Amino acid sequence: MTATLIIFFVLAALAVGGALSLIFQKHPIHSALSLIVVMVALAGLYLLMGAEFVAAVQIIVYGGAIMVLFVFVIMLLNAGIEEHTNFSKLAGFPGLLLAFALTGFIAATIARATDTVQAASQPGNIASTRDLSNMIFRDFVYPFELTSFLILVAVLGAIVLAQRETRP
Amino acid sequence: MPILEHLWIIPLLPLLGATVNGLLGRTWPNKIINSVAIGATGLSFLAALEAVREFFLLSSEQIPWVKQYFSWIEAGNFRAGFDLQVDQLTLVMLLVVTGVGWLIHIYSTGYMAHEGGYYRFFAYLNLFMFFMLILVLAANYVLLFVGWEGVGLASYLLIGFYFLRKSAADAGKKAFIVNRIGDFGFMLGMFLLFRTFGTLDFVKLFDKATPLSAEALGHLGTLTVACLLLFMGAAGKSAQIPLYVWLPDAMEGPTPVSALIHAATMVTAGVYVVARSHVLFMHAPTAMLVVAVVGCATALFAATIGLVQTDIKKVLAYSTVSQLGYMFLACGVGAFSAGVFHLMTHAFFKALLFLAAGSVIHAMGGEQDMLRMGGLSKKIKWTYVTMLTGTLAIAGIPPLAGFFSKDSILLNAYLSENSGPNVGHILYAAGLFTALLTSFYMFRLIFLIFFGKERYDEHHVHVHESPKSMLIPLAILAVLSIVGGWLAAPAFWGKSDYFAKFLEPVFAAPGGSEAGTAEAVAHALETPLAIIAVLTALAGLLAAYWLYVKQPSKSDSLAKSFRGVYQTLLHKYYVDEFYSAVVVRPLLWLSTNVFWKTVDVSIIDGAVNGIAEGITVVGDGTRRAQSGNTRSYAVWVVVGAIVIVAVIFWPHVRPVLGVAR
Amino acid sequence: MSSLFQGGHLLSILIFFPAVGSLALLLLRSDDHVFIRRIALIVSVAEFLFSLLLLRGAALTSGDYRLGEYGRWITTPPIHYHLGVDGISLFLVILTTFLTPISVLASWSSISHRVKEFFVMLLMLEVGVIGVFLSLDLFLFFLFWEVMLIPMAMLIGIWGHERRIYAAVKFVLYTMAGSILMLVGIIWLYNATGTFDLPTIQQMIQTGTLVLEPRAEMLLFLAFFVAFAVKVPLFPLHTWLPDAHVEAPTAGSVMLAGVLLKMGTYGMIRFCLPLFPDAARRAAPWVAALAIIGIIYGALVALVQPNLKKLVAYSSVSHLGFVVLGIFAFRNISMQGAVFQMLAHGISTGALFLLVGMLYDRRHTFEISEYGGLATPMPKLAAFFLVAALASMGLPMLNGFVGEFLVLLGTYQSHWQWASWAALGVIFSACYLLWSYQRVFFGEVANDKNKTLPDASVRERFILVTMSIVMLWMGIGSTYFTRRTAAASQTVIDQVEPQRPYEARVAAGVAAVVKALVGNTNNLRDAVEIPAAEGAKR
Amino acid sequence: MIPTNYYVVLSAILFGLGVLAFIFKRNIISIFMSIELMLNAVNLAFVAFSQAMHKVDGQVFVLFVIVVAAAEAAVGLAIIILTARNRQSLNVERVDLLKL
Amino acid sequence: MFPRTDDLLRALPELLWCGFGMFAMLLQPFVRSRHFFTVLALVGAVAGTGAAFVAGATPGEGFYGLIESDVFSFFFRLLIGMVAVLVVLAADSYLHRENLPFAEFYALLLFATAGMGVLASARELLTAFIGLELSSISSYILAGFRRDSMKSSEASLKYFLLGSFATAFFLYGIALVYGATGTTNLSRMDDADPGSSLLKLGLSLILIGIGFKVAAAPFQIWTPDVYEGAPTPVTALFSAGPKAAAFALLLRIFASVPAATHFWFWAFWVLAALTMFAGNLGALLQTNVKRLLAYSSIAHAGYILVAFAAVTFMANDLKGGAAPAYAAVLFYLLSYALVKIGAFTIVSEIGGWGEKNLTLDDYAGLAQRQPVAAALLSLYLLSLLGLPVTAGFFGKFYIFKAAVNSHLIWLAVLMAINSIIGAYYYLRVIVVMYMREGSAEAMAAAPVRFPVAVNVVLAITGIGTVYFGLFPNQVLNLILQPNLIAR
Repeated sequence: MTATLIIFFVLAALAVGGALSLIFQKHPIHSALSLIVVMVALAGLYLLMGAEFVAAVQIIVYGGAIMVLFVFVIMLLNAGIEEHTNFSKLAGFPGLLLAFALTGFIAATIARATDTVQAASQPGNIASTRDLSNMIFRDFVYPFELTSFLILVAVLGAIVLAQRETRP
Repeated sequence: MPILEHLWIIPLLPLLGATVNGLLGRTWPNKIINSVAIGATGLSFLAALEAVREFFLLSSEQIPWVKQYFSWIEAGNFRAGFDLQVDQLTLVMLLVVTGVGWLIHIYSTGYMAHEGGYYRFFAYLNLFMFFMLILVLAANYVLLFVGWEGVGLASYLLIGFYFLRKSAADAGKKAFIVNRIGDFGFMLGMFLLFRTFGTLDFVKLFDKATPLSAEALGHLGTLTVACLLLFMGAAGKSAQIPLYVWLPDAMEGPTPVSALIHAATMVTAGVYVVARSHVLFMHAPTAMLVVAVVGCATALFAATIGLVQTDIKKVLAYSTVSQLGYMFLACGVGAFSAGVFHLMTHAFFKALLFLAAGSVIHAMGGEQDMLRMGGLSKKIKWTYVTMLTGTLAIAGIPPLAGFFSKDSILLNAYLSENSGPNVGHILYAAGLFTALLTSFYMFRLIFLIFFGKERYDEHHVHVHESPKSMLIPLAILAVLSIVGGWLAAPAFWGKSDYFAKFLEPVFAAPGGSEAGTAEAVAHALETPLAIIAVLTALAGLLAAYWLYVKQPSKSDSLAKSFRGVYQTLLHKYYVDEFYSAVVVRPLLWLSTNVFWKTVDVSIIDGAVNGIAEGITVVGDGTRRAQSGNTRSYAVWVVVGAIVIVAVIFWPHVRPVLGVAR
Repeated sequence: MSSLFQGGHLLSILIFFPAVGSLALLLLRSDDHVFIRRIALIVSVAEFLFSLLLLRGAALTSGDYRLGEYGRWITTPPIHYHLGVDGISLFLVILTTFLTPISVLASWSSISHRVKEFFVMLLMLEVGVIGVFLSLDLFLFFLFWEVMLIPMAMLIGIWGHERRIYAAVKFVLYTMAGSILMLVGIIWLYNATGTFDLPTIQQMIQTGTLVLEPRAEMLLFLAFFVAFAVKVPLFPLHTWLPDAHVEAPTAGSVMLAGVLLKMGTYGMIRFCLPLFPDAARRAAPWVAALAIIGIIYGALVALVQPNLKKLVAYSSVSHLGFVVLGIFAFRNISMQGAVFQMLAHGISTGALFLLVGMLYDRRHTFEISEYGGLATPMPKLAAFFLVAALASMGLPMLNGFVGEFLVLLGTYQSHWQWASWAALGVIFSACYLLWSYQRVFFGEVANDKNKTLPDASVRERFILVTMSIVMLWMGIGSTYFTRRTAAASQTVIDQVEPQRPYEARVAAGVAAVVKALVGNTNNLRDAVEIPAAEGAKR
Repeated sequence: MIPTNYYVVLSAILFGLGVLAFIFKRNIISIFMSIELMLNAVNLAFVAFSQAMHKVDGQVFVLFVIVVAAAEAAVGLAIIILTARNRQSLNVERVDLLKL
Repeated sequence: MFPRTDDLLRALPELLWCGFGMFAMLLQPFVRSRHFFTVLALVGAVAGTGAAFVAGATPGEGFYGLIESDVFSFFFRLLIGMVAVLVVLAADSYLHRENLPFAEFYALLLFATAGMGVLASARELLTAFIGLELSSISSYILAGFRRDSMKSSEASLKYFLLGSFATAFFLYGIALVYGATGTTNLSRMDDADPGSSLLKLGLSLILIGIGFKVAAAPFQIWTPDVYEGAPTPVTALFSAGPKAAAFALLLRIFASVPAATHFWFWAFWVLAALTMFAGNLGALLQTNVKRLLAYSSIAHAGYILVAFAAVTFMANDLKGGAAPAYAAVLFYLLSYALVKIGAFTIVSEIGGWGEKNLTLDDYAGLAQRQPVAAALLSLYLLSLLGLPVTAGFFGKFYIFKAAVNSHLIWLAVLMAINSIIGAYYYLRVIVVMYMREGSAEAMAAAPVRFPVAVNVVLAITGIGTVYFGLFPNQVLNLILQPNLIAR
């Protein structure tokens, strides 16, 4: 059992634990925090796989920007403990059961099926950030440009929906 | 030969009369209507006479004389033409129909003078003449069927002439429907004949049928079946058991109608058809036997009912049924000419009787119940005399017409070898007994009406003799019913019977039984049988005299002592009640409650609406799934995910009927 | 094909002229009802006159299609604008064009609201029906078949009586349920043959180029047959008819009974038999059974209807049973009988519905019990009603007889049991018609409302006289029709039951008849006697 | 050396937990978070695969996904604010005006 | 490294749409006139649509194989562009009536259109995903555009939550496919091993994502709510645009990934059956016309899926069986888009301020009040019902043909049954309009005057519906050519 493996399992446990706590936390703010835990753990895993850039972005954009946004909104709406209603019959036991079934199935299939990808991964000769930039700005320039519009739309949406006063 | 070339003139004239009167007569005065109607029939009577004259100029191979005018129905190898045919049989019918018909038209002008819907009456009457003439002139079964149905229609209209009276309307309907039942058989008969011979033209068909060998007795061959089916039609039209029920009710119509349609002409159409199809019948002894038996039974049966009826027209009606039975008996025993002969004489005297009865009713101001008459003999002498003549004729008192015709029927019945001699003897006996009954109830009628004391109150009823227009036809008919039979008279002094001779080319063609065999044996039996017949008739007369003139009280006491029998006869053996209980009501009940209410509404429509309902319910269920709750929706998505994954990964959950190659 | 190009564009004109007329009606912004009615009348009469030209163009010498029009329409799949007329469709078209002006007249005064729409719908209906009768391309046929639904539904639903909406929806759904499967069938057939062209497919089947395996053929047959059976309507599928008829306005009923029902039987003749002969032969006993049930059942149910219009409706079920029986007896005689019966029923039942409608206009009820003794206040109407009733119960010399007689006669030749059962209908028809007639017209006037009813107006008399004359003519001059339907129906028979010597002889006879007709008519009789050559000549 | 399918299976588990959370949570914001969780799982898978196959594009996808997630976050939170403003509740189950 | 001009030309429509969208946004602070933005948006939409011809004129793949400019994408760009144009026209009066911001609306509309265009032309999954998101996110916003309306915001929320939920599946699917094939470029997947269960799983999850977009049961669940809540012109957009785009992506995947068809046939069989029934049965009892149309659009998604089953069944031999099946889908989408937009436009106009008059009762007696509107709506409904002389009939006919062609007789029969069920509720609307009398005040009220723009929309859709119903040849010739999709 090598060190990396131990680290992996620790991080994995952290991620899963965070996810679980996201589920079981009553207060959204706690959920948010547990989500951040997950993200950090994932960042760790990225590092473990040698994808530094992604890991960085994960921390900065996700853990930083997005989650902050979440927390901010939670505060803004000062959301309290979520009330525990059960209007949906379906979303009760059967729903959870089905979800478990799906998860189990997907996980099982993947576990059996990842033979197509190489069994082990070796760090080191992982793509450098240069290659990344090449990729983004040459091969994927089109979607990249599109994402700019996407963000534009997001901004627009935020303005349209969240602004308070309706124009004359 | 103007007329024979243009036979269509004969039926067309009455049709014209009918059309003119029917469409325009509404506003016309009676005179014009009379002249149109009588003119039309009279002319066609003259035309018929002319036809007879020309007919005698024809050479024998030109007979039967067939004219094809235009083809009426054509399909595949089937053709029904508007073809008219004349042979001896036709001529007889032609003369009877036009002649008697004409007389009755004349009579009606007097009788109906004060009725509403005068033009309607004559239009119908002419229409009837038209169809009747089509019937007798037709050269194929289909055209004959036209006349057949047509006269049915005319009788429907005329019976229902007083359509305000429910009874009249009912009677008309009944007549038509019962006839339809007969027609059902008649049509099937035609179909079978066409299937067998590939044609329905008389000449061709009979030519093909003649060489065939007769079918053994009791064996249901094609011909037998066909004959029986035809006879079913005949029985309907000619009011034989079991379809006779409509005729008595038909008396709801005006009396001249009863005389013309329900005594003289239409009801004899059945006999005519059987006589016309004799070739087929000769090949089907079984059918013959059935005809004979049914005819005989009807004769007897109707006579018994006639004994106790008190309505003057009802009595005559049952006697008509009974006499028709005679005619069928004759045909059944192969004595077609005798049958037709009786048909003719019967036409004379029965028309006479009806018209006389009409005159009586006219005199009594519409009274029909004999129990409310009596002692009229002096008040309406002419009517009395003529009616008496008719009675004597029908009772079979020589030398009146009825005697000869009935006599030859009985003779032939006695001689008939058809199915063993004793059958013939039984038929003879029954016929004889019927003769007895006949003379009894006929004289009962005479005595009740004309003898004894008046059983009506003078103040209301002013008995008066009918006008000339009514009496002259009576007189003529009286004469006819005296001399009408003499055609057959020579048979008695060894010579042959002219009437039979005249018809021989028609009937003797397929070597009919009567010509050869009868002649010889006949002379031996002729006289004794005749004497017996006369005696029976007299017996009936005396019985009636004793019961209704000597001591009238006796009749009632008799009725009382035989209450059961009397009631049964009075209610005509409860046949109508029986029919309505067994056929009519069940049918209506079935149609209403089973077919309509259950099958149609409940089952079929129920199923249709049920499906709709079901789908709606399911639809409501589907809507409920749309709970509006996002979490449930998420679960639905998951469900979908699982469905897809399952279908893709596990082949055995795939729908079975997926692909139908 | 070249023969198809003769005769100009008469058929297209026939189909689209009413459409143009209704368009004109739609566009002209006039609320003058009389004006609108006049226009509608003129259009429909003109259409009728056009249709008479068919008689000149249509040939008798052979059973194939005449006056054809053939144009490319849709390239993939190859769908053509293919029209044609033969002896069978000929008279059905004329019947349609004849009944339309009659319906226009019939609704002259009884339709008072949304007049324009009414006549537009009526004319559109005519378009659909004529299209159905004339199209020789399966796709085109189906198109018209469906198009016709909406105007009819509108006629019922807008101008009908109390439960009109229920009736209208029921009518549409019933019919669609049948026809949608036919669409699947048509496509299936296309996959098998690669064409929608009816004559082509017929040829393929006749020449054996196309052989369907029995199960598929039976399924196809059913897909078509059910669609048609609903329209006819055949026994278990008939329950839409009474509702539709009772709720429909007079004109609607006339068109429905007069023409629409015929589309079903026409479809059977045109498609079920020639396209799936074996299946048809296998199915014949069952179909016949249903038809016979329909005949008797319809009559019996009619017998006890308290509602006059329902009574007539059920009588249609009974009469159409004869038609179906005649078709599936596969005899030339019965086939011609069936065709004739279609026309006869169209006229006589149409007349009955007109009369019932006239009674309704006066008393606003169909309940027989409401009437009684009407012969006194309205003798003329009574007389006409009697004529129509007699015609419908098949009295000789009126149109009803010939059809029924031929059907039964022909059927008897091959299946005497069928004919014998069916003939019972003849008895029952007399029962229900006479009984209802008596209850409506005979007796004293019971209901005071009926005492003062006006007799037939001039307009009504005109309608009724026309109808009566036609009835009489069809009853006496039936050969005028049968001679023109002979060849066509023979063709159909040949396609169902090829190589039958007996029928062959009939064919010879027909040919002879035709020769006689084309030549001088004097030797006609000899010609006719060829098939039944036996029998003494004189 | 960690076999790739460890990572992928982990991502599957996280994804499943995300689904679970989506169904389980009532608070709209938390639900939205669970979506983010799912997206993270996706990212993990991408990275794992790309790294296993020595391909860069996987990581590029991750970047795109993150951008998209950000955009979604902006819009989503705006929508949430709007909803919260319209009806004083963040409970998704109370948002059921539209049904049937 | 600036992209080559060809690439730009091949992406021109989307770029134009986005560009005009951005333009609208920029001008929003300065221009007050509402008509200006309408015109601008119209110009943009038309320009993009016109650009489709340019793109079509330069066939081939662009941006290193990320997008493909072929007949297929040409058709879909035209279709989507047409939808955009019609919606722009239809929206004008609505926005005015509801007093909503023009610039933003049109900008979002154009962005959404661009997203759809990308979706239709993408040959690479990530690009498709971006396109999907572009259109989806704009749609989320558009759905909630009537901020003050509870329904609108709720629609927005539901659409957003479930939408991103499904997107996650889609994305995870992409990830797995990437894992299985090592690429996300469809053109490089043709040799993908059909046996790989990872690929199976990935494609299944992708199918879930797309199934959600096209509202295939049981993913249809969101549709009625969102359609009802969203502003009616937006609903018109939803029912026509994104659906078409998503279907386009599906077809694209079929054409490129032989493996996919093998997995998907049965899935489509089931989805089709479920969807048809879900839609028709759900609509059966609706009294809200807008919602009824929403359900009906589910049903029609089901019909289209039948054609998909046929496509998958025929594998992808474009010569033989599949070509008509593809054509069936394309033609149906066209006819359906026309009809749905027309219908929703009328609904939005009849609905009036605040979308008050949406129930059947409000339509009672419409035939007398506004004969033309009633007639047109009936025409659309009949087309949806699949009665002849309408494009809907021919579309349905073609789908039947495809199904029967692939021996999917039973699916065809199910479809037949469904069209009967469908007939019932379509007829109900017609019945209400023509055969019921409206309420007194409704009949008394002055008829709604339709603005010119709306009349234009109605004219285009109406004429189009009849024209394509009678003379579908041009379209068919376009979409029936063997090189429809680049492979």
